[in-house]
Amino acid sequence: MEAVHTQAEVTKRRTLARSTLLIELRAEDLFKNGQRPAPGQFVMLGPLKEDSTDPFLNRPFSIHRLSGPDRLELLIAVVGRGTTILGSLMPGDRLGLLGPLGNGFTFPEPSRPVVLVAGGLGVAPLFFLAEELCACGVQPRLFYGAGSVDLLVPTDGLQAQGVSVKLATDDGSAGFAGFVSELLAQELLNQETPDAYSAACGPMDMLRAVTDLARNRGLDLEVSLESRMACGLGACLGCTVFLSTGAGRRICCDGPVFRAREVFGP
Amino acid sequence: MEAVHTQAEVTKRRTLARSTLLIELRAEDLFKNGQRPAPGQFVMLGPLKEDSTDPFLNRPFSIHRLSGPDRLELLIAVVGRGTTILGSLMPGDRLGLLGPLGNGFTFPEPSRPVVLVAGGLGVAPLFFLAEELCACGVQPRLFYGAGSVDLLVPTDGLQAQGVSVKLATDDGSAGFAGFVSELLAQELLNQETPDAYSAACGPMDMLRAVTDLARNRGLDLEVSLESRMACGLGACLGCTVFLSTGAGRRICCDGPVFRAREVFGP
Amino acid sequence: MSTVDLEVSIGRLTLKNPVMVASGTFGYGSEYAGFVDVNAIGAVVTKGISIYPTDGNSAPRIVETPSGMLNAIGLQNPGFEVFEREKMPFLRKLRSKTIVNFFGSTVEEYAELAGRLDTVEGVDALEVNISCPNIKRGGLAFGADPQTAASVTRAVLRRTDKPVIVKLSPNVTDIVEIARAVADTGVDGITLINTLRGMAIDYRSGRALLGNVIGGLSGPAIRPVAVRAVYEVAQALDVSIIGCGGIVEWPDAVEFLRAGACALQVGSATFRKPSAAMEVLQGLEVFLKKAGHAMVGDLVSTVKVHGGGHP
Amino acid sequence: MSTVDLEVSIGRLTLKNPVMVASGTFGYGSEYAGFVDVNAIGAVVTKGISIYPTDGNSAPRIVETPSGMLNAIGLQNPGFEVFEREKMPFLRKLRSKTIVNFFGSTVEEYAELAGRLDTVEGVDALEVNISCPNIKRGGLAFGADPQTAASVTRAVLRRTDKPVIVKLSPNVTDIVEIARAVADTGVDGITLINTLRGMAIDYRSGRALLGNVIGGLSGPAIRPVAVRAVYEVAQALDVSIIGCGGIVEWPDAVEFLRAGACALQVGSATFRKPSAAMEVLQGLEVFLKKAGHAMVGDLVSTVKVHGGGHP
Ligand SMILES: Cc1cc2nc3c(=O)[nH]c(=O)nc-3n(C[C@H](O)[C@H](O)[C@H](O)COP(=O)(O)OP(=O)(O)OC[C@H]3O[C@@H](n4cnc5c(N)ncnc54)[C@H](O)[C@@H]3O)c2cc1C
Ligand SMILES: Cc1cc2nc3c(=O)[nH]c(=O)nc-3n(C[C@H](O)[C@H](O)[C@H](O)COP(=O)(O)OP(=O)(O)OC[C@H]3O[C@@H](n4cnc5c(N)ncnc54)[C@H](O)[C@@H]3O)c2cc1C
Ligand SMILES: Cc1cc2nc3c(=O)[nH]c(=O)nc-3n(C[C@H](O)[C@H](O)[C@H](O)COP(=O)(O)O)c2cc1C
Ligand SMILES: Cc1cc2nc3c(=O)[nH]c(=O)nc-3n(C[C@H](O)[C@H](O)[C@H](O)COP(=O)(O)O)c2cc1C
Ligand code: FES
Ligand code: FES
Repeated sequence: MEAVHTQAEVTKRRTLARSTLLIELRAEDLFKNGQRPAPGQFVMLGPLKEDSTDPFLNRPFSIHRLSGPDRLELLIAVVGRGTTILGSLMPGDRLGLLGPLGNGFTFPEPSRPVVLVAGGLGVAPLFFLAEELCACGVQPRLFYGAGSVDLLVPTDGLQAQGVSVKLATDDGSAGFAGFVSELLAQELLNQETPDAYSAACGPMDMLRAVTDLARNRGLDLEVSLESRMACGLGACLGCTVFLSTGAGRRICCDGPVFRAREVFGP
Repeated sequence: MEAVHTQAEVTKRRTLARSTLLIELRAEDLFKNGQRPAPGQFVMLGPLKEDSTDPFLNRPFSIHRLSGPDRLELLIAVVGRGTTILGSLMPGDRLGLLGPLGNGFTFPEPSRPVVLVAGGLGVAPLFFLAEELCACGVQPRLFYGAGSVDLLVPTDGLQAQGVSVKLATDDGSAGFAGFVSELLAQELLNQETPDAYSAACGPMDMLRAVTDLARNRGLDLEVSLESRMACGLGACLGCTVFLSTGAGRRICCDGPVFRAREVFGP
Repeated sequence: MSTVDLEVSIGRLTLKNPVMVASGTFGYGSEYAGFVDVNAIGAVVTKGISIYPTDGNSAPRIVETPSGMLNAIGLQNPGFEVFEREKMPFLRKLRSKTIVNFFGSTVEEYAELAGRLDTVEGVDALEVNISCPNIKRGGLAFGADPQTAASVTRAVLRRTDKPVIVKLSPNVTDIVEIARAVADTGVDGITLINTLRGMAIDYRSGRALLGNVIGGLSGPAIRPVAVRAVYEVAQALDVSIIGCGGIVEWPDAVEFLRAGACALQVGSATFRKPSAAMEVLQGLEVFLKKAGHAMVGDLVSTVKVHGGGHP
Repeated sequence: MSTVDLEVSIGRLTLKNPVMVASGTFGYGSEYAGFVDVNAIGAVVTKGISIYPTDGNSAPRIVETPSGMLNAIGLQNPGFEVFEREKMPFLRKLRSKTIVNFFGSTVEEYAELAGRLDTVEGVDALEVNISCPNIKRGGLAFGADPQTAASVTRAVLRRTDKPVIVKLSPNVTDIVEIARAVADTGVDGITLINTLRGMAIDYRSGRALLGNVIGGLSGPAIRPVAVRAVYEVAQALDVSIIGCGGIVEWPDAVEFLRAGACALQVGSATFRKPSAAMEVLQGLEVFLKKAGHAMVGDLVSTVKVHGGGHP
């Protein structure tokens, strides 16, 4: 859909995990003419303070869920100054929103098995993708890892819709003890899923590990990347990363979703 | 008294006139060891935003009243970015306070008649002076001018303590129609007050006009000056103004109160 | 309220109003077309182009700083041919003028590209970037020395009949000296300023926050430096100045006009608010009307300098 | 947590810790004595002094800018004699070292004042200001040219046995060139940076917001420029660098150390918070301890430069 620049209103705010907030925004303009954002797309929020130029830039966040005919939810980890300001927003507050931006995941045909792999806040866009898949009758499997149990966002809602969830924590405080890529390796050993579609989002090291796995198992993998952004829509060339081929790609509009092998090499 | 750098808590906030707020702060440290600020002294407030360097500098405000054993009141005109931020403070909010700063008015002997002249927000420190004088049995006369009636801060409290108040507005919407210096000229024509002490605070043009009057009528006049400040305590030399003699004076610590003739010439 | 004539002239170039978007902050125009009325502004200045495609610097390329940002894009661009084929069609359709920002790594490259741009229909003026701090060869080197700056400019002027604007760097000891050398070539205008050379480090990891280590500082943080540069050059020389650097809201635009600029570029502010330039224009128009000015020029170089300081 | 040795050396000058307050932002020390523990920091750098009293510029002298401020104090000071008589007694009693910042309007004046300061008990080092943008004669002119900068420095070194630090201006095309000329004289250290030349105008009235029209920009806005200057000089030369410009909190101090500074000056931040320098010191000490560093030097020049950018 065409992106818009609009004022959104905070309609809900809840802590879902340690330093991790769910923020619901009402932004009718994103849904006008029956359009709706696609899983994997993101929005830019800001200016963070209307009456101050510090912090200066807006901040990108994946669309976490659509929660109503005019509403979207974001999952925000409070990691720095910008997210601290966003974390202090209260219902009724308004802020600028630019979106939906980026390409989103290639929505797989309903017949294919789907494996989703999330590391930390990388789970944000995968909720949206999982819910859309469920709505089409696909029941994806989600492998979801985080540092420890208190950093995991609840997944019961997803499970109720038919998503099978396997958890991993670095410290073993919940689910598999270790990296989510290790959990995935273990699981894929036991099951052959040659024509599965897979989507991963999380830290670069995790994406690299998952890509290695996908390469060995013949998984069709897409990864969602992050980088610092200024404009969010292809104008500043600030978010460019170089693919394995040496070609430069703007994460904000050529991505954020890329074929894993394009990024990390065949 | 010795100045302190402390955290103050907003305990009250009320609109007193158009774009003019009364803010009460609890700041025990200003009153420790039985000390108390003197009329004419001021405080620096800030940082205005703890999590942002824009706006960068703190802002000076006269002490308007002492409203309790650990409290002071400020009268704040919302004129720009800093005062807009201060104007949005709510009871319970905390902010940095440096003070009391500056020299204050020369407190006149109780036997002398006292004439106070305020233009606009210049009334802020004169409330404090008037109340202290009343407490010593002196009943000062206050001449108080503003652009129009909706910019005048209520003076009934002062009148109840025995201050006689004469108002002036530029547009004639309350009291004398014209400048407060004109009102003063009219009043002083009819009354001889050769040994009166007088204190004035307001825009530079008003202070100049009042000084001219005082010169002609032999009034002993002190004026409180303003200038942009950074440190507020004599270190940066940013607030220096040059007196009629050519000598430079720091408003923050050599003032803000000066003998009128020093400033404007004998 | 009276009506205001917003038209301004920069040498031979006439714009319907003085507000442009700065090079590198608005892509090639089409990127922002969905969000804002690009046709409202006086001109779009394109991202800088070179003869051949340039990859630009490695990531990260941007980082936020207090009231500003650093960028080290490294002049990534698709090269002249792709630019002409893929970017010009959109720009030609605009009712705003198109100013093409460009650079080279030798005087001959500058001249060569100027010659090619001269023939491109729809290009209303050229902006010569001799001030980008993000590339090793060329770039800043050309803008740091008066003789070199003048010879690049002369080489460009010889190859094109289109109006030529030269964009200067603030990273010099004496900007008036450079501006004078450039103005003496008969150039149509001078854009002041490009970014300041800066750098940031992640205190925790020690990593330089830009792939290129050093980048260009932009945003409101640099506005005082930009206003000063405009003022100094306007006081010293008789040349049309385009003010640029930290304009976020319309009062900032008035500040630049009063300092001596006759037109303006809004840069990084667009990243905060896509409509920044359009809002600056609207605010400026209302201000001019309310103040009873008949034209933009009424504000240009109207800064008042204090006398004395005695009360 | 291990213990940390905070002591640092700048040539022949040894400080108990690397945090100082910058010249002009802390008066002569006594102004802030009531609010903060001045004895905690490594050194107080005084407001710049000259041989004879100087009135300074007309008002207004300061104005706020985005994440910073402009000042045009004009080096107001009571002159050497009053300084020695009235300001030194307080400074002598401090357990922090005293560095006297000074300037002249001719090379001979610099030398003369250095000679007088040489005999003053309690003055631990001299900081030569060849970089102030706010005075007409002298000041910046001396810091803008390598030869002049070197000759001022040599003249000062000849007249004093105390450690000498030279403070440089960022308003130059190539700061490494100036720093090299100064370092080659055998100076003890270099302070980077003084303020950037800037200006602001009240958009409504058109009045220049500084009596002197042009002033010096300081505060977090200029930090990226200061870090870059420190990095460039540290990469090129083997000289002790004191980092200064926009340090507000302790992570900023770590950034400067990693860029190549071995000591720090906190300037305008003190206006926001009188205890800024002391808090920077505390935060730095905790950071060093937590990171397991034994001494400040472990952080100096530890910036890591990216390779590639390919994932
Ligand atoms: C396409 C995209 C989608 C994203 N989706 C989400 C999401 O759904 N939920 C979420 O919590 N975060 C998401 N992020 C990351 C989020 O944008 C950053 O965490 C946020 O901008 C940090 O802002 P800050 O001011 O709090 O941090 P800062 O104080 O600026 O920095 C704190 C840390 O965050 C990192 N960071 C800063 N800016 C970015 C950025 N633009 N991209 C990545 N890392 C950054 C810094 O390197 C630093 O380590 C996404 C980023 C991108 C590019
Ligand atoms: C000793 C002293 C006592 C003061 N007492 C009071 C008081 O009791 N009540 C009150 O409302 N105001 C008082 N002021 C003025 C007050 O400090 C300014 O109005 C305030 O700092 C403006 O901040 P701002 O960010 O809202 O305005 P800005 O956006 O910074 O500027 C708005 C306007 O205020 C003026 N201004 C800005 N800073 C100052 C300053 N430091 N001094 C004077 N004018 C300034 C500007 O010139 C401009 O016209 C006092 C000033 C001084 C020096
Ligand atoms: C991301 C980015 C890219 C830029 N690219 C160019 C460029 O290609 N050519 C150029 O002359 N200036 C370029 N600039 C400089 C801007 O045009 C402008 O001079 C500078 O950012 C100062 O203005 P501002 O503070 O309003 O952003 C770029 C600036 C930014 C932030
Ligand atoms: C009000 C003020 C006065 C200053 N006076 C001097 C001075 O006398 N001598 C000098 O070398 N630097 C002077 N400076 C520059 C500071 O020492 C420092 O180099 C500059 O402000 C950058 O640091 P900051 O960003 O931390 O303030 C002054 C700065 C300010 C803000
Ligand atoms: S963020 Fe500007 S091009 Fe991607
Ligand atoms: S405000 Fe710093 S000396 Fe007065």
